[in-house]
Amino acid sequence: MMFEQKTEIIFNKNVALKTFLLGIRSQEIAAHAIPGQFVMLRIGKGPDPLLRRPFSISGTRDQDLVLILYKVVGKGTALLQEKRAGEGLSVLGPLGRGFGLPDDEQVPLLVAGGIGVAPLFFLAQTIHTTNTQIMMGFGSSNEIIPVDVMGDFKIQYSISTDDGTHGHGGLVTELLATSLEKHTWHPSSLSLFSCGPKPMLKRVAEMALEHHIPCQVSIEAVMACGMGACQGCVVRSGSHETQTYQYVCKDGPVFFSHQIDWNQP
Amino acid sequence: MMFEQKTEIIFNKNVALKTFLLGIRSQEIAAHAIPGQFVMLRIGKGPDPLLRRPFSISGTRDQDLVLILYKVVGKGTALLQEKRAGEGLSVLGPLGRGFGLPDDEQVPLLVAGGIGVAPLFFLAQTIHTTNTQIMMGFGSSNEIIPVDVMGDFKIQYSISTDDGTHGHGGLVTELLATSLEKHTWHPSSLSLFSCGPKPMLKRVAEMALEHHIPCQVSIEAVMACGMGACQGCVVRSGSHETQTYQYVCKDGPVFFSHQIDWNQP
Amino acid sequence: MNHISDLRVKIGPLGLKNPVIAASGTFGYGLEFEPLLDLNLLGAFIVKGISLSPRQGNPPPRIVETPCGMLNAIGLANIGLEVFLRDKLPRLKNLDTHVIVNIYGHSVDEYGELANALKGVDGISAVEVNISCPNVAEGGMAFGTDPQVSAKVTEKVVQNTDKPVIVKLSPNVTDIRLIARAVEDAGAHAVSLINTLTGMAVDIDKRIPKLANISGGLSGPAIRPVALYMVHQVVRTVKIPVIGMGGIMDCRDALEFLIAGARAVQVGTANFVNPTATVDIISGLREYCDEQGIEDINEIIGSLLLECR
Amino acid sequence: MNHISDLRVKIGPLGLKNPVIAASGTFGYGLEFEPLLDLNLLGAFIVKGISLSPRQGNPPPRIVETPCGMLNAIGLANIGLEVFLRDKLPRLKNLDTHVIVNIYGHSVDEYGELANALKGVDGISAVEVNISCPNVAEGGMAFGTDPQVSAKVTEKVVQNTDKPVIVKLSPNVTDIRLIARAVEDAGAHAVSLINTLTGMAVDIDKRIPKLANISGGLSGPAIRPVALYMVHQVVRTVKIPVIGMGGIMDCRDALEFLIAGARAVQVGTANFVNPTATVDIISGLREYCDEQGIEDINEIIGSLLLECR
Ligand SMILES: Cc1cc2nc3c(=O)[nH]c(=O)nc-3n(C[C@H](O)[C@H](O)[C@H](O)COP(=O)(O)OP(=O)(O)OC[C@H]3O[C@@H](n4cnc5c(N)ncnc54)[C@H](O)[C@@H]3O)c2cc1C
Ligand SMILES: Cc1cc2nc3c(=O)[nH]c(=O)nc-3n(C[C@H](O)[C@H](O)[C@H](O)COP(=O)(O)OP(=O)(O)OC[C@H]3O[C@@H](n4cnc5c(N)ncnc54)[C@H](O)[C@@H]3O)c2cc1C
Ligand SMILES: Cc1cc2nc3c(=O)[nH]c(=O)nc-3n(C[C@H](O)[C@H](O)[C@H](O)COP(=O)(O)O)c2cc1C
Ligand SMILES: Cc1cc2nc3c(=O)[nH]c(=O)nc-3n(C[C@H](O)[C@H](O)[C@H](O)COP(=O)(O)O)c2cc1C
Ligand code: FES
Ligand code: FES
Repeated sequence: MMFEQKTEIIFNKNVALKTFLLGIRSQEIAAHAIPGQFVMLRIGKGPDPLLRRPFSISGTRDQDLVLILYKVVGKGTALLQEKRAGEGLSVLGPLGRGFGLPDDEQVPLLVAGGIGVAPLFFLAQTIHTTNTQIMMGFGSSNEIIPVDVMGDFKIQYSISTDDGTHGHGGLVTELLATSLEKHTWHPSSLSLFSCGPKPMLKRVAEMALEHHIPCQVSIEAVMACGMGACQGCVVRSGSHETQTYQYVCKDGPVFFSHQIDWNQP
Repeated sequence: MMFEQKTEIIFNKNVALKTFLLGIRSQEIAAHAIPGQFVMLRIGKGPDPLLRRPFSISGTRDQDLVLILYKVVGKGTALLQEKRAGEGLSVLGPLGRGFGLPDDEQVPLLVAGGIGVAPLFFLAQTIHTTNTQIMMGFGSSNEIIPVDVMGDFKIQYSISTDDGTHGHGGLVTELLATSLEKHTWHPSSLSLFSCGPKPMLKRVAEMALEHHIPCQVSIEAVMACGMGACQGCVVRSGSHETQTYQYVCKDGPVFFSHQIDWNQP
Repeated sequence: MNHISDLRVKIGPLGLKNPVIAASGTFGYGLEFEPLLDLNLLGAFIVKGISLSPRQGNPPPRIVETPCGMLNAIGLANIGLEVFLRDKLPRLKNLDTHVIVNIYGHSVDEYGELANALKGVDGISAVEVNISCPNVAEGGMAFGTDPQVSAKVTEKVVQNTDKPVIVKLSPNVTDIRLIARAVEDAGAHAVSLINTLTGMAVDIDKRIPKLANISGGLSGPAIRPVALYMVHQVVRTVKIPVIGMGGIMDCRDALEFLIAGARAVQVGTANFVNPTATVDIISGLREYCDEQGIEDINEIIGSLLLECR
Repeated sequence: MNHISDLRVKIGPLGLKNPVIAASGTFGYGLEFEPLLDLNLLGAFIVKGISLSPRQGNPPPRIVETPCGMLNAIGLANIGLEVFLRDKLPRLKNLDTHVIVNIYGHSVDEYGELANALKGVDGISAVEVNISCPNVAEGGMAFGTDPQVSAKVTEKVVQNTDKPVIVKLSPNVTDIRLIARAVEDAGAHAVSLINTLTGMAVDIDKRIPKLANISGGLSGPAIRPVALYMVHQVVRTVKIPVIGMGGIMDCRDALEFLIAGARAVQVGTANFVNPTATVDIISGLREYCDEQGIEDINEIIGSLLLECR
């Protein structure tokens, strides 16, 4: 199911440095979305910026509210940030393949880098086990996105900051390493879910391989259509000999980490 | 003198159907502007709409407030309408040649069609004689721009509407005709000033010719630069044999009506 | 309002229920859009360009946005003729619209082979020949930049097919009229234009081209004035029908091309921005005709007045 | 910040204090901009194209906005050589920047006459030859669309002048490299590109072209990707310096062209949108160099990395 709708903006609030939580009204998308899926927003009214922009669904609420967490990085997001409650917003979604949910015996470990928390919050909201853990890395303390912006779901979390202004000083993958060392879970009971900048994902993928933990990652690509029509959003998968392209918008954005060729430029 | 400034919007209010009064803060422009001059506003933030839009200065107030009366007709003016007090707006001006002011013995007759009132309000504000008259034609009563939106200057006015919902039912040039018939002024004591749609201006120009009244008109052309650099804004002047082009932005926008070739497409 | 106006147009032997066609490479295999619109409403749609063998296409990034436009360097990625016929076509056959197959080859012979393979195949209404791809034999310049080579490709396709042949012209030429005339003389039933303009963008932070392929094809509203002028020129040069495209986003844009003389229009990049652009344009045209009291859309086509300018 | 970085570049024999030039036809005769900026800050500016006799230009409308761009059909209106030399040049002579005169003729001989008339004239640093105008003898196609004719014009100008000759190339060609190589061989000291792309717009209400001249030249951000690609191509074809332009609005846009290998850039349409665009770009380049620790802007020029793509 996918929909193209003129939705209403319910709120659009600043939750951390350059980071906003957008709430839009769409019963259809809220009803059909699964964690890891995304929407394409048409931000401009005129012909520039031309293309829609992809954003993960970071949660749903009250049956008809779709939540999007976004960071202002360029011209589309700068325009989005100026929108106010009551304005209309054209949304296409839900799109793509979401996360395969862990079964009840598994311990889900979520690893997020920065705005990469977006799809993982939705995942955490959806998983019903109480032992879900999320590790989140941010640049600095003012960039931290509080878990409770999404409502009050129960989750254990730990935070790292690059500059050490909050939590562990260093990389979020170091939090993950510590966690994997300290704990005595059997690898087969663990399941990794990650989203964030590519170097981080690459490291997570390596650790998953080392520890034989199944790992799903949500990755990004520049997109034009979001629905498999333009063939623009490829990512290299497989190793050199068996290399093929996968379409991030329809084969992904969630992939098992071993499917991705992490050495592509 | 001309300035290129980031000004602040002080107000932007709806004063009639699709018609707005914009107040922007600019001491420099307010100090140097004369009636009939215009400014070029950069309405879009990005590359589309690309070009600045020309608007007559319709008055100044309190030394540093520049007033602009505009009608929403297309994409630039639709965007302008959405701007709020406090926002910035890039302005280039004052530009062009304004009206030659009547001397104290002359009776100024101002004839406006629709949003053509804009430069004439400024003119009326500037002329210090008490016998200034303005005739204004609008499509319908809801389009009437009240003279007092500009502040309280003393002026005699009469109104026509195309559909007869207010004042004289018919064309503003009919008001002018009646006025010219009824009154016993000597033509040499009269001075006509007009702005509005081309068919109206053409008629006013004909009547001025018939009655031997000097007549200044403010005319429009599509403009790119507004300052004589692009050579885009020409209007045909003279008759067929002596035809030349005048640049509306620097030779005008105010011309004597006999300078213009009213038969051009 | 009762929609009485007739939107039907003829592209040579091909009758369309309306003049709106989804452009190749921007509409997938049609199926992608089924959840959002009724494909049967379309005048026609053109599938992604098909080659003899499947192609992976260029490495990423393949897409970059530019002012009022986008560059793409998909590299003609496609599933190949065989898989298309086996997996996609059966799902398109029962549609009540025209499916047009866009083809491209690496040599004149490959074009012939492709045409041949589609001969007699049910469910395909016409062939659109993409001659904008690099001609390896001729040092990488596109087939479509040389009138003689364009004519050769056209002839080959016409000889090998039983279907109407639309030749799609490249705008990256000095005089598009020469190419149009050449393919007309070679037997094309219609021409479509424009394909993308070649362009580039640079990442000033990394000092590399933004596209892995260095250059790409520019599409979208930015190119509309260029497209419209070429359509205007070609309409006044050839007798066969001209299908116009390039930056058409809405009904008003489509009308510019129709008035200039395009018998039909294609909608490309707009499908990404507004997935229902095609059907929105169709209903827009219908409303426009109703409002203006136009009974037959052919009254509008080529109605541009040049004298009073 | 102390601005120590060196922005000087050389266009053949011509040394510029920085690589930013105001483009012909968008900067009047320079004087129009004096109230808003200090002309002496510019690398150079190029006056409106000058012909032997004054020209009134095309009837209005001459300008129409398009998505992220504009079409102009000024029709090369200008005051003519004589009036330029008599009325304008004396007011430009004492400027501490380079004044470049853009010329165009209706025949090869006219180009020669123009060059000759500027020979030895003080206060003119170089001649830019506009070969994009219609060649009446050749049926209206522009001089600049044929390598041989382009070469002939160039040769004629070079023979008749003592000043550096910049030939300004038209983008409306199949392979701009052929023209660039031809004018290089004919003795041009530099090439500048691109001039405008030909385009058109239709008024769907009146069903007439929006420009009285029917077609016009497209400029502005919309054409930037096309311009950048042509600059990239020409830089890799000729040895003489390349001056890049087309849709440059700000410092980041200018950097794309410099990185691609343009020795200098011209700023056209941007002057209308932001009259201080040229000087804003100059200060932007200075800041960029300072931030990046670049001592000489020539380090950036042509620094595009193609291998890692
Ligand atoms: C499946 C998916 C899910 C995403 N989810 C989120 C999310 O939940 N929250 C969030 O803040 N961001 C998310 N992103 C990234 C988001 O799409 C980009 O930040 C956004 O498109 C930037 O738009 P802009 O106009 O502000 O930036 P631009 O001015 O266009 O560019 C700024 C930077 O963003 C990159 N970028 C631009 N367009 C895209 C695009 N279509 N896809 C990826 N990168 C792009 C550019 O390469 C550039 O480096 C997601 C991306 C994808 C592909
Ligand atoms: C010297 C001068 C003074 C003016 N003063 C006023 C004023 O005081 N108040 C007011 O409301 N309007 C004034 N105008 C007209 C105003 O410039 C246009 O209404 C405005 O530019 C339309 O912009 P848009 O983007 O909304 O319309 P668009 O979407 O661009 O076009 C809508 C219509 O407006 C016309 N138009 C577009 N651009 C221009 C342009 N640059 N110049 C003239 N017409 C244009 C188009 O031909 C079209 O018919 C003046 C024009 C000139 C030349
Ligand atoms: C992503 C993308 C892929 C395209 N692929 C093809 C193709 O396979 N074959 C083809 O003939 N044209 C292809 N085109 C060109 C379009 O069909 C169309 O000619 C061009 O984009 C201009 O129209 P537009 O501005 O409406 O997009 C492609 C265009 C885009 C944007
Ligand atoms: C209004 C206008 C007038 C122009 N006149 C000339 C001219 O006289 N001679 C010339 O060589 N180029 C002329 N050009 C072309 C510009 O110099 C420049 O090549 C083109 O506009 C592309 O650059 P831009 O996108 O920065 O404007 C003109 C462009 C515009 C917009
Ligand atoms: S974004 Fe178009 S195919 Fe993925
Ligand atoms: S608007 Fe540019 S010369 Fe008048």
